[in-house]
Formats: sequence, C-alpha cells, structure tokens
Amino acid sequence: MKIEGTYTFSAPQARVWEVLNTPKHLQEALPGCEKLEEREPGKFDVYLKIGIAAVKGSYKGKMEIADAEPPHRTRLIGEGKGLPGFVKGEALIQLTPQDQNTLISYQGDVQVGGLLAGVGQRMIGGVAKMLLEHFFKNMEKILKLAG
Amino acid sequence: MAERRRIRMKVNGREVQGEVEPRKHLVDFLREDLGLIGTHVGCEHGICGSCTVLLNGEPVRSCLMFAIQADGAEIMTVEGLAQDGKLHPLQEAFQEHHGLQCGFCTPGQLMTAFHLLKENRNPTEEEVRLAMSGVLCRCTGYKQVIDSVMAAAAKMKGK
Amino acid sequence: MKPSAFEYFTPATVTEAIGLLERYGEEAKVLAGGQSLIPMMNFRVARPKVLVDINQVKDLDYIREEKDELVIGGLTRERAVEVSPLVQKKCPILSEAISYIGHLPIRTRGTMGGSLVHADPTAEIPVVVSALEGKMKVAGPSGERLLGADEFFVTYLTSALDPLEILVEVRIPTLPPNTGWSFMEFNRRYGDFGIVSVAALLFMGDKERCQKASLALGGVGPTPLRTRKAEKLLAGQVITDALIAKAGIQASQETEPESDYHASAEYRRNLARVFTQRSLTEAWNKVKGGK
Amino acid sequence: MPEIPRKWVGKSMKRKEDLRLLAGRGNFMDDIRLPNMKQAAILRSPYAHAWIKGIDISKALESPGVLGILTGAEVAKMSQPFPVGVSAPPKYYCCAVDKVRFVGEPVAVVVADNRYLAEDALDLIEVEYDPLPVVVDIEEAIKPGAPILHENIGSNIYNHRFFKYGDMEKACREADLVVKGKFKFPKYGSTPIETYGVIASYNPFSDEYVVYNNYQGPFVNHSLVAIALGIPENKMRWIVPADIGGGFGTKTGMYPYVALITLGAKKIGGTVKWIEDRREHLLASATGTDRVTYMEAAVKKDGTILGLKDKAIDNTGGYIRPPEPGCAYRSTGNHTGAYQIRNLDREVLVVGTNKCLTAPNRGYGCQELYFSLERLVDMVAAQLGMDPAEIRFKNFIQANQFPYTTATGGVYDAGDYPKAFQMALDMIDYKKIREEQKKARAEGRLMGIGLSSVVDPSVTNIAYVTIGKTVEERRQERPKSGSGESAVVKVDPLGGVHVMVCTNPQGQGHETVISQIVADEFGIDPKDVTVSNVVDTHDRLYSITTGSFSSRFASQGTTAVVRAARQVKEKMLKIAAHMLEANVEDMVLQEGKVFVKGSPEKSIRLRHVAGVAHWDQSALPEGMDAGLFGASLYSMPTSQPPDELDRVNSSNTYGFVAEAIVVEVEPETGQVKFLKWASVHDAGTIINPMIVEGQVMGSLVHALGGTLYEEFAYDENGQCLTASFQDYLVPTAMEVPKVEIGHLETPSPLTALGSKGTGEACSMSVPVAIGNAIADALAPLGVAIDELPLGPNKIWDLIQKSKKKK
Repeated sequence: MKIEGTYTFSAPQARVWEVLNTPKHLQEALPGCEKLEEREPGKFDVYLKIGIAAVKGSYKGKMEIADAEPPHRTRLIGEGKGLPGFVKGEALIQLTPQDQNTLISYQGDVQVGGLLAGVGQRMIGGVAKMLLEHFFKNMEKILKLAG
Repeated sequence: MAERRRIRMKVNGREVQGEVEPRKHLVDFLREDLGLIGTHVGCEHGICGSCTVLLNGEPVRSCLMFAIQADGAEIMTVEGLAQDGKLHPLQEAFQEHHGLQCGFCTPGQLMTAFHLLKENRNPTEEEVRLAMSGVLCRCTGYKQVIDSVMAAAAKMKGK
Repeated sequence: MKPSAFEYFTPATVTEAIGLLERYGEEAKVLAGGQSLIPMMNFRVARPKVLVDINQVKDLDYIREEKDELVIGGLTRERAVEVSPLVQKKCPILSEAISYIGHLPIRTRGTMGGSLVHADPTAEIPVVVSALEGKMKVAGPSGERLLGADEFFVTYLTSALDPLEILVEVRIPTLPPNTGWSFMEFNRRYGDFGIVSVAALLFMGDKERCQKASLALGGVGPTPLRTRKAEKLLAGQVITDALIAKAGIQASQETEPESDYHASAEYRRNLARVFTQRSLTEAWNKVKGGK
Repeated sequence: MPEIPRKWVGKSMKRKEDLRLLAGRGNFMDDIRLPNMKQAAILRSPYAHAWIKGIDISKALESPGVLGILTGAEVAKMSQPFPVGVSAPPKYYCCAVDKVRFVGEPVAVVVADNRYLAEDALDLIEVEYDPLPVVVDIEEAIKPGAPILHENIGSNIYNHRFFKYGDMEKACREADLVVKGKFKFPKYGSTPIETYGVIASYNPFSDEYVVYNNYQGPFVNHSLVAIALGIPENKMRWIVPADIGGGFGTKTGMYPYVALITLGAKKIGGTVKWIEDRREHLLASATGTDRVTYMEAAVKKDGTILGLKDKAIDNTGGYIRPPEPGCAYRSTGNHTGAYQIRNLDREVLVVGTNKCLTAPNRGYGCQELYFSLERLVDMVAAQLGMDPAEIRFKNFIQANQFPYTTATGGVYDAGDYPKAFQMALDMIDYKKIREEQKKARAEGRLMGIGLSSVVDPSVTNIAYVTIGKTVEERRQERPKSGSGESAVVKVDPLGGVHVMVCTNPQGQGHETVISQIVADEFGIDPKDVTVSNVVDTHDRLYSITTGSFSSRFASQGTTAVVRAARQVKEKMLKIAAHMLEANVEDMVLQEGKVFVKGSPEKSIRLRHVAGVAHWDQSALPEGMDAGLFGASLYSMPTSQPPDELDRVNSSNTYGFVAEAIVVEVEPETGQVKFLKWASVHDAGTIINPMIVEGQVMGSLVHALGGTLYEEFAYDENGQCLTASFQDYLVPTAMEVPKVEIGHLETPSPLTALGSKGTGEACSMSVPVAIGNAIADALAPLGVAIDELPLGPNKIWDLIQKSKKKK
C-alpha cells in the first residue's frame, strides 16, 4: 500500500529535524509507543500498544532512521509484529522550510500482513493514514511544548 | 480458562440446560451440547446465514451470539419445524420446488423464510428475494429457493 | 474462528455497568448487539479480556417522542427502530437508512448505541444521525453528557466516548413538515457495507426556497461526512436540477476518501457526486408541490 | 442398450434426500462425532514468502487441553511430498517445512480437547520468519530475476509444453487476416457453504487408519495420501459421509489436510477432528486456476476460422499438486470449441506465484479457455464487420457431422449446435433487440448483447492429465486412461432393491435419479429403491476415477447403474425362466413381475425371484451363484490414452450451451443491469428436469459471481485481501437476474440413457457471454474487455480512460 502526504509544522526546519531525531520525542510521538530502545545509533526496538475500536494489540518491532541528510531528508524504516498481524513500512521523509514553518512530505510503502490484511482490508488505508496523522499531531505538540 | 456457567433455555418448546464457557457460540451449544446438528456453521462472521435460528421469535445469527446470552430465551431451530413426524408446509414446498441441493444452507433458508411468512403472509416476490438474500447458497442460484417460498406462502395461506 | 476467553458480566443497571468498566479499565469491552464485535472476536482480531454485556440492562430499550425529538434508548435494536410506526411517521429517513444494514438477522440483534459507538464511517446509522444532527447521551463515572454528531464521531472506528462511558440514549430531531428526505447507498452486493452512502434532507418549511439542507455521506472519510459547502449552496435557494447537479459536484469535492479493494478513492468521489445528486433529486421529489 | 418403457426417467420427481435435509437430519462432516475425539487447529503463515527460521512451541504445549503439536520438521520426517505429473515437481508436503510460499500455508497443527483450546494454543506458538521477495503476477513470475519459489526447480515454471495440431502456419498463409488478443481469467473459487472437514483415527496397535472427510470421491486422492504417508492404501479406510455441503471442484483440494490431520492423529495415537473455518477456507483451501492467454485466430474474409494459436499461462500458486496441471489440459479435446477449426498451435506454461494453491472449480479449464476463444470470435466478427451470431453459424460443426473428431483428438458424441444456438437467439428476439440497441445507442445508452456458444465436456478421461508430459516422458511410464464409475445393485431376501454407489454427490440428487432409473429398469416404484452414497473404501467398489467431478454422474454414473441393474435383471430372468420352465429369451420384466412374453398369467413377482435366490439357493439354475446382485465399474471405450501426436479424447460426452445476454451499463457508476437472458442447453436426454434446472441456475449464478463479484484478491506483497465473506463476494438472491432456460435434447449414443453432464455448463458459457455483452455495450467508447471480474469500479475506470483518450 502506497502512502504519501504532507504535514506542515509551525516550527523551523532545524527544530523539526531535531525532534524527529530525538528518541525520547519519537517515543512520545509514535501512537501507542510504550518503549523505544536505541540498540545502536539510529536503530531502535519499539513496543507499541495500539487500540482501534475493539482491535487492541501489542506490537513488538524495529525502527530505523537511515540515509539521514540533516536537516533535509531521511528514511524511516519500521516493522512490527503482534497477534493481529504484522506491519512493515518504509518512507522517505523530506523537510522543506516554508518561512518559519516546515513542510514535511512523506512517500512510502506500508505492508500489512496476517489477520488484519485478510479481514480488515476495508479499513487499513484509512487507519494507516489516521495513525500517521496522530504521529504528526503529537510531534506538533512536542514542538510547541519544547517551544 | 474462564469458569463455566449453567444456562437454561427453551429450545423447540423443550426446556434444556447446560454448562458453558461464556465464549461458547450459541450454535456450538446447540450442535455440541444439545446434539441439534440441523443448524450449520458456514462462516462464523454473520454473512452466510446458515446458522440462522429464531431467538424469541426473531431470526438471529447463532454464530454471533454466545450461548450464555440466550440464557432464559426461547430458541427455535430447523428441528422445530416439522410436527408429529410431518414436514411443515414450508419444508414441503422446498421439496416440491427443488429449493435445496446440498442442503447445507437449507436450515438457514428455512428459518429465514419461516420468519418472513410469519410476519408477512402475502409477500411479493421482491420481498421474498430481499428476505432470502440474507442466506448464501452456492448450489441453487436461488431461483428455486424463491419459487419454494412463494409456493409455501400460497400453501400456508390456505390453512 | 473461536473467540479467546473472557470474563463475562451482565450488569443490570447502567451504574453497575460503568462500575465494571471502572474496575477493568481498558481490558473491558461493552457488548451490546455484538454484530460488529463478535465477528472481530471470532477472527481474534479483538480479544477483550472482559466483556460487559449490557443486554440485561432493562431501561435502555425504548423509543419515544419528546417535544420535537425522537428519544431512543442505546440498547434499542435496529430492527425495532426500523419498524417503529413512530419512527416511520416522525423520522422516516432513520427507518429507511436502517433497512440497509446487513440483513434482518443482523438488525434484530444490532443496537442503535452499538452502531454509533463503533463509529464505522460507512455504517448507516452514523451517517443518518449525522445528517439529522442527532445527539448522543453518554453516561460515565462523572455523570452524563450530551454530544452532537460532530463531536461524537472522531475518526475511523473512534467515537468521543470515553472508555468508561456507555451510550445510553440517542436524541434525534423529528422531521418538520415539508422536509424532503432520501437515503441512498451504493454497494456491490445487497446487504454489504455501503461503498458510498448519502443521507439528504431538504428542509423547505413553508417557503418556496429551501431553508436548510443537510447532507451526510458515508464511506468517503474518517467519519460520516457533512458536506457543509454543498449544504450552503442549497440553503436559501429554489431547488432546480442545475442546483442539485452543482451541489453534487461540491459535495464530492468535500470528500476525503481512501481506496480499498472494492473502490478506489477516485471512484468513491465519483459515487459521492452521483448519489448526492440522486438523493437530492429524490428528496426534492418528495416535497415539491407539497407545500 | 435396448429401449425399455420409461415411466420415471424424464420426470421431475421430488428428491428423496430432501426429507432428511429439510428436517435438519442430514449427515454432514461436522455432524460426525467419534468417542474421545480431539480437535485440531492449524497455525498459518502470515507471510507470502519467507524462510522459517525457527518455531517455538514450548509455551503452546503448556496451554490448557493441548495434547500435541506437529510442526513442518516433524511432518517432513513422517511423510513424503505429494507426487504430481509434471517434469519439474516442487516438494509439496502437507505442511510447510522450511519455507512458506503463500499466506495461509499450514505451519503447525495443534491437537487439543476442543477447538477453542486448540486456537488458544495457536496464539502461543512463536515462529521466526525471514521474509523474502514476493511474486504475485503470473507474467512477472516467469521473467528473469523474479523471486524463485522453489530452489530445487530453479524457475517458477512447473510445466511447459508445445503442441501442434494440423498446420497453423499454412492456415496463417491462407488467411486474410490474423486477429490477436490477450485475456486474463481471474482467480475465483467454489467456496461451498460447508468447508473442508477431516476426522482421522489412528490405532497404534493395528497400525491402521480410518479417515472421514467430505471429499468428492476416492478419485486419485486416496492413493495420493497413502503415497505421501508411505502406507498401503488398504490400511487407510477412507469414508465420505452421505451429505456433502457443496463442492463444485474445490473439495478435490482437500487431501493435503487429510494427510496432515492423519499425522496429527498418529502423533497423539487417537482420533482428531478438524473443521476448516471460513477464513482458512478463503486463504488456503483451493481456488480456481487463474490464467493469462495470448490467442490469435487466422481467418478468411468470409468469417471462416482456419486456425488458432494459443499460449496459456496457468497459475497454480505456491506449489503444484494433482489434479493440476489438469486445468491446462482438461479442454484438450474440445479446445477448438463448437467450431470446425482444424489447425491449432498451443503453448502451455504452468507457473507458480505466492498465492493460494488451486483445485478444479466448476468449469475447470474450460471457463478459462472459452473466455479467450469466445471473446476472440467476437473480436474477429467486429474486425470483419460481421454479426457475432453470423460468424458462429459460419464456423459451427453441423448436425450431420457427429460423431465429430476434433483436431485435438476429441470425439464429440452428439449435438445440433446451429439449432440450439438459434433457439437462444430466438428467445431474446435477436433481430429485434439489435434494432432496440441501435435506438438505445442513438440515445447515448450503453446497451450490449453478448453471445457465447460452447461445448461442455463431461466425464473426464484421466488420460488427459498425462499430456503434461511429453511423448518421450510418457513412453517411460505406463499409460493412463479411463473414466470408470461404479454401481452395485442388490435385491434383498424380501425383494427390496438397494443400490450402492460411490458418486458422493454434493447436492446433485443422485439418490433420486438412481431410484428413477432403477425403478424403470425393474418396473417398480422409485420409493421401493434405496440408495447408499456413503463412500467407504473398505466395502465399496471403486476405482481411481470414481467420484463426483467433471459432471460425470449423468453420463457415466447412470450408465454404471443401468449396467449393474441389467445384470440383476438378467439373473432374475434366468431364475424365473428356470422356475417357469420357459426360455430366457421369452422372459419379460415389467411392473415388478417376470412373465413369459405373450402369457402374462405365467408370471413370478420380483420378490419371489429374490426369495428363491436367497432362501432356496438349491433351486437356482445349476452353476449360478446365490443371491441377487449386479456390479459394474464401467469405463467408456472412448477413454483412450493420448496418441503420439498428443491428441486425446479428454472427456467422453460433450454437451452444448448457447448463451444470449442483453445488458445495459450505467455510465455514471459502471453498474451492469441485465435486460434479457436466455440460456439454452443440450445435455442429451434429461432424466429429472427439475434437477437439471437447479444445476443450470446454480452454475449460472456461480459464473455470474466469477464474472462480476468474486475474486481472490492479493496485494503486491501476496496478502490475500478477501479472507472473509465480507470481501469475497458470493452473490445473494438479490443479485440474480431473471433467466429463461431452454433445452434441446440430442441423446448421447455413448450413455445408457442418452444423458450427458450439465452441472458445469454455465460456468463455461456465462463469464464470456457477459464479457461479450459488456464489450458490446462499451463498443461505441472503444473500450476493450479482456479480463474479469468486471466490478463496477473497473468498468467505470474503463469508461473514464476512453473519455480521456478522446
């Protein structure tokens, strides 16, 4: 499943880049993230607990920030596994300054497998987009708080 | 394992009871605990309609209910249609018009039609089609199912 | 496809039910009609540890009229609402919309409250309640609150209901005289979730011109979608075919659909236009000349 | 065979089996309960392609009620891969061993006290996968660099063959034009409402197995399972219950589960039941075979089709298993359809992708063929500016040409194609509807008329599967051939007639039809005939071809019954002649009595003849065995092995279907509405019209599903998106249009009653007829229809694209 979109942050590019690359903030921003452990620089073990409607699941996975070109672009690679299925994705994230704001554009591919894909295809696209929205909104909050 | 609970209900006019884990589907209770194997399981997510039974007179998917939820209720299954060893006119109509082939979805078809004809003694073909669309059949192509229900309506009106 | 094990409770009152939700927190799930929850449990995509079955709560099943509102208990079965003479007389679009839900055996179990709380953006009741500007009364540990459809539907499968709350009542304005209404749904197979659905209301009052229009679309966004700009196009205007055509295009532009296997976003946008136009035409046909 | 008076054959007799089925007293697979029976659940791969790096079952073993767990590693020790008739066979075990190749492939089996507990334990099994690149597209799978499914094969091609019948090159030289097309037939399936089910018992003391399953025959599968498990076939008693909840082909794909559950039973040394759930069924039972076809026709200006060139690429998914590569070859004998086409070049590729495995689906191999052939015929007509009906008349085999031997070795037994086709045209008032279409088009409406004329083969000759191998390869093996079906007719000591068959129907009413036939043979009432269709390999007569597949009952099954009945009759006449001291040649059996021709007063009742045969055995003619029974396992003489030129009579009887369908496409939504539909069938003599109508409507609606609604859809990662009935769209009663059915009865000379199979007919004729109708509707827009299913979104997309082009 292809995903792409944009999100505008009311913060300068360097700040957005910094938040995006701070494990603590990543953990706060990732929806349902209970734990984020940096195994080696740029590589993390993540533990997520996501509940949508009655579909609540714990997911264990990996995340990687690769090919970083600060503060312009980076590649976000992640995968997670839980009882309802697995998710695997990769996205290229680009940051473009727009006056005092920063436009993030993302382009990627998300693979959903197992139970969720077989019986939940109707909702997967929407839910993926929604989780991404959450993530960006959480980042926005962090940016504001960290002011 | 969650604790088992005692439940009682009236099935086809007979008081029955059993002990179930709360998660046990009503259809599994009917089939496994009561031996009423006429009700069939076809999808376990409410689409195929094979497991349709009447709960207090209304059709429900017995795969989308836990047996424990039917505690105290009145259930009617396909086994409750024929009386005194004689087929119900609805069942006769299905035989006369070849409304079944493999017979697997038939209990669901019969309970759905039985309820329809109870509520509407004089259905149009479109109303029959609409009601019967809640049960998937892979054999008949539905034409003879619709014919059977229409014929049953005519038959039952005379009674 | 057997559900995983759960602890099972059958509270007799709302207070008792809320108490159980407080006790078990996010482990608990309310079971009403179960026609969405139990399939998910059978597939084991949902594995609630505790089920609070509210079917024994007796005072949540009613349909009555209070002033210019229909007041419906959260546990009222969809089928009961569909066939209620009161609903058919005072708010026929609600009855019509419900008739599109699955098949009869689903509607005999499924409840008003359950469908609303599940907040599936393609489901019929959320769409029609949005168009009707119904209000949801929810009860929780700190009492009751009333939420409008706009605040109630948050996003995909997410309502504003707090995990410790229960939807106890829906209040739906009755249709004033001279209101044109239409509910339409497009799906590939009868009884399926709508790919796109439209609830349209034209409030004509005693005027030549439409006083207010309400349009809610299902299947084209994260929640049932009110297409406000299209509504504005219609308000205060004499309804014509040309205006309906324009409103359809406008409504379609306001949608934010996603693609799935059955229908691409582009196709949904198209259907949004087609069915907005068709339902507005049907709604208009119901009232024109009837002033 | 001599003609006898027919009182029951040809009548819409009410079905006998209905009485138990309507009362809820059928005996289906899941209704069987054995003492101390445990239940199994299967862990399935969430990945389409991955190495299995490790499986940890320790937690699951401690889960309540668990008796044993079997993983691929143990399965590989306990069994062999299934044999399959291709030159590049993959290692297909009943459980994934070190690699998974499609989503839903079994990875482990848990046996527990009940299904709920077994599923609980599945949650606790931890599998470590190493995902691999995935290939889901048929043509991508055979490109260089595609992910390879089977390292031991080295490519994704399981089977590759070239055939030359006649001289296509010459045909091309003589042709005025060559019309080419590319067609895609989808992956859709049978999805019977009753899923697969198996009960296996193992007795460690006698080392014997009893297996119950709701399979469509013993067919070849009993042997396959015995081979895979390395046990003598007779040590595995195989029982199929009387009632099967639909099959339509897919239940022939069940045998790997028979093997797997049997191993589960062996593991615990007891009895294990497994009932497939719907999600498992949609993910991993068996689908029909999807195909990409490149086809071209060499034609003269007058519409004469001189020859065909056909390249078909079949996709059997993650593995290939019997009866594949049958899909590619079942149509061999009738590959040129209803036409006099003498030249055919054919290339067949059978390939693997990371998708669910295949098994026959109603219309096996032929719905794929005709979707290409009959679309192409319409395309030829369009290019020549001919009417699509006219081009068919031009090329039809004529009534006086039967039996007609096709270029590919098929021997069409009987038919009158122009007449049946004309019936269909008349039923929709073809000329008038073409005029109406002109008007509609002038108004901008998208109205279309679709025709198809197909030859419907029934009664497989198993020889056809062997042409997956080359002539040289075949010479190394014993030839295969035959179509035998069995029947035993016996008369009990009180004169009751009982028939035992192994045709295990899934709703086709064999008990009723057999009673009708035997009643006529003996001149008795059908109610006095009982029929048992419970297959039990330990006490039934059967062979490798026995079962319910390829629409074989009406032709082959009935013939076996008649032959067995006539053995009994002959014996009865002999006994009666002996008792009445008359000549056997003078004896007549009518209305349950045997009498001397011309002197009906000299008669003996059937029950008295039986009485003598059982109660007074010494009174029988000298040398005659006691009792009264007949048995037949009759194979048609037309079932011969392929010849050196790869010609084979792949089936034995050949029916005919003509479809004429009028549709209107709604341009705003892409929805298809049916305005008229005529379906004309020639299945030879009709034994029970009511049952035939049921078969026609059933296959018609199944085909409607495959054409407009149903598909096993996968994303690019091999995830099946249609693993529930919410997304896999089986048509409901609301989707079924009004259809007028017509019949022509041209009796088959090969069968006892002149009847032929018909249960798959519309599966072959309908998809392409609807396709042709939609193509005709969209013709003014210049839209080509070359793939299915035609959901509204797809049709709408095609319309949008045509708008953009303009």
